[in-house]
Amino acid sequence: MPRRKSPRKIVAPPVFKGYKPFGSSKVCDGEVELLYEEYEAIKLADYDLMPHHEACHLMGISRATFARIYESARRKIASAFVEAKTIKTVYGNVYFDENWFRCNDCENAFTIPNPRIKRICPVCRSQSIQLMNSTGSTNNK
Amino acid sequence: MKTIITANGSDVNATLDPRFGRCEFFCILDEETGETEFIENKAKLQSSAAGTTAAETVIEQGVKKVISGDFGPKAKSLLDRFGIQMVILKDEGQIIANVINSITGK
Amino acid sequence: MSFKITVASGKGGTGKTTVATNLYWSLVKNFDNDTLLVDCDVEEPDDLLFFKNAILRSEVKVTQAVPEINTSKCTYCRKCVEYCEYNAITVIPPVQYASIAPDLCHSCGACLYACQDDALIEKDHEIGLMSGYDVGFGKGLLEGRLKIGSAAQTPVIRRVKKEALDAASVILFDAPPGTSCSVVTSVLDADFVIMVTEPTPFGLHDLKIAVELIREMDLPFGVVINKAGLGDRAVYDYLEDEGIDILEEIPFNEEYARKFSEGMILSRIDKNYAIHYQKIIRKILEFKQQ
Amino acid sequence: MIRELTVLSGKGGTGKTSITAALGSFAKNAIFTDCDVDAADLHLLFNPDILETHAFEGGTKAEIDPDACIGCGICQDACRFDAIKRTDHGWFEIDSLHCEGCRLCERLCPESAIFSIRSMNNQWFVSDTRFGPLVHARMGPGEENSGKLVTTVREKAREIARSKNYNIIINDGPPGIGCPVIASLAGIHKILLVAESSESGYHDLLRIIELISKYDVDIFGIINKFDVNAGISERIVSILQSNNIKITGKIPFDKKFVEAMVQGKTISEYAPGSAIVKVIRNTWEMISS
Repeated sequence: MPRRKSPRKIVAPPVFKGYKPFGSSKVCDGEVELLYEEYEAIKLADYDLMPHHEACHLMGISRATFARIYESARRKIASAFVEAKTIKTVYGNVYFDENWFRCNDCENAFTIPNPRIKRICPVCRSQSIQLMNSTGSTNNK
Repeated sequence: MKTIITANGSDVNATLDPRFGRCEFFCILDEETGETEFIENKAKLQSSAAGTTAAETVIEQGVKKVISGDFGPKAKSLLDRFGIQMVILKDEGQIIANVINSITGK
Repeated sequence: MSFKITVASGKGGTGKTTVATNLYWSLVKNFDNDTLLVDCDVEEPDDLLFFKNAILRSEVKVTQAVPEINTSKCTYCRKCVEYCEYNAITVIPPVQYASIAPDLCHSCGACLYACQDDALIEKDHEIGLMSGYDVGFGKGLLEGRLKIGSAAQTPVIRRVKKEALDAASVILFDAPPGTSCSVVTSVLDADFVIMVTEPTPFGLHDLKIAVELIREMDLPFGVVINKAGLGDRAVYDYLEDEGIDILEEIPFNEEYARKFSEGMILSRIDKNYAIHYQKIIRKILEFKQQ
Repeated sequence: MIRELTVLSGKGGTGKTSITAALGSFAKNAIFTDCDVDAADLHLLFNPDILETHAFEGGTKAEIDPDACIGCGICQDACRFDAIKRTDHGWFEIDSLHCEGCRLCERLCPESAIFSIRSMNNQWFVSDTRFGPLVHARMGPGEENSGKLVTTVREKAREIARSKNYNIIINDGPPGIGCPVIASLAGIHKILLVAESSESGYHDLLRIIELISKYDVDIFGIINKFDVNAGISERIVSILQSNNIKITGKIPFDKKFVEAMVQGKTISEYAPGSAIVKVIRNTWEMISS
């Protein structure tokens, strides 16, 4: 099933797999699935105290999408706190270091999947390349 | 270094196939010698997961770079995982021979 | 053996849920208190909205068994890939990569037979939720709800139908719209099918396809024309030509539309409206006695 | 660059197809697809001249050769879909309504008595209409609506758009939140949500928003039949706003939609001067800008 969500960039994945409430009188029931991009939105906005217009730029998504992800993250965390649910972090719709680049000369797009590959355009060898911060890069041809 | 270019036909006069998973042929290019070999994409008629199967072929061929018009999310994550560089060409109607010339710098 | 009635419709938005919930009320009040309503429209389960005082009685996760590959045992022989008809398995021997995509897996079990190395273990994969509600009258509501992003409608419907089996003497199923395999799963084994349509060109076009399906399945059925008065007479001409029973016509009325929009079971408060459902029940009973 | 718009609603019957068709009057250089392959209705308003008809492979179903079956029952034990039934004669047969075509029985049968047949019930078409090309399909009754047919229809539309330089593809999306909907969203740029002022319309809207919020696309919302229930319409407005969805307009309940449909016209053709058409024109301007 082709399912093309445009990927968001994550600087670093969370260093934990989840959180569990303790001391709750009732048995912990249910869990919320916090996506990596939601973790990242909370981290950027509320931990790094970055303004939203910068945070969305960093994640390579539009302001509206950032707002949606951030809102969803806050609601999930709130519901976990209040209802004593487990928080599970799951691999959401993200990519890490294999970003898409675009060549400023020939305008072709490409990835640089590992650090040993030279940071030049594989088509015209131009060194003038830039990270594509507009997402959905592979779709918008 | 070996590179795969998705092609509409089985020789260098064919054009670039803009689809990765459902392309007609893979053109396997040896960038050092300039030699090409064309293999049929067995995934093209598959009803689902064509991108994954095509990525399988690419990985088995041991190439380091794939040139196409588009990559699906599943193919992309598989190719990423094995460190294969993806290139999306802006002009889809290009003839394979020209693509080869531009990447080999001729 | 319980008597199973399924409410279906080709087109969405014809009032299938309205008919199902009102019919449930009328069945409980006028025919048999031991009636259960089952919402099989797992993509958009809306029956619950018509029961403001519903109390959650039970909640069960619906899971599907999806195999995982234990790469320490896997010999990368690709036999499982060959057996999988749904292209859900990826194995790349030179790099020792093997994985299964849960969204493509139909849980048929073929790969388990294929594997000679005991490298596949099935794990439960959540695809939806099944909830039972007390609604204050009758046997209550059983609802299937597809997890958002999941594509496995039919296994959720199958699970819900299994739960409903013989749980009441009358079981009323609310099927999804359309004519796809999830409709087939919902309608299967029904003793009587009620098709809800509206007298518009869209309604007629989708009804024809749905009739084709129900006839192919060889099930007894009748048609309820909802929103009568809107549109044209083409639906009536078609039904007459085909010799299909019109169970009842329910007129369109803006006041009704407003009350439905609030999720109101109008039969409870409006006698004139309730009569339509009493007629439908009478016709179904006539059929049952034949 | 080709842009793609998909019109969605979650709930069925909200007026999605009527509104998609009405956009046809305003969209220039556009190509249309009907992604609601299960209950395709757009062609009823577009009155297409079918140029090409293609068969589309459906799923496979197993069949048992009664002469070769020895009644061992291996297939029945292995089948997870309860699709294999013992006949009165002690042999076995397939219940094709249950069969999902996994072919496990075929592989296990010691007598090779089981084979698979591929259904060719689905069809798809390329047509010419007064608004531009239309790619549409008809799914055979009881086929699995897995989204493959939707993907095929959309791929064909893209191919036509590329070769004939159309700059926008407008997809009439399927109802629900399942596979066909996901297939109608792949690689699109804009979504128009058609919300209906009812309790169920509101709830289905929440579910579709949850699904599409995972996509990074521009989302627009239009509220149909908003005067049927003012209270619910307000809740719809606030849920759209809190999700950063741009509201393009509100359409009152009007029998003109049905009257236009009966005549096989879009509302923009049937009542060009009406307030509804003004809302739809405004919607189109907001989406296309």
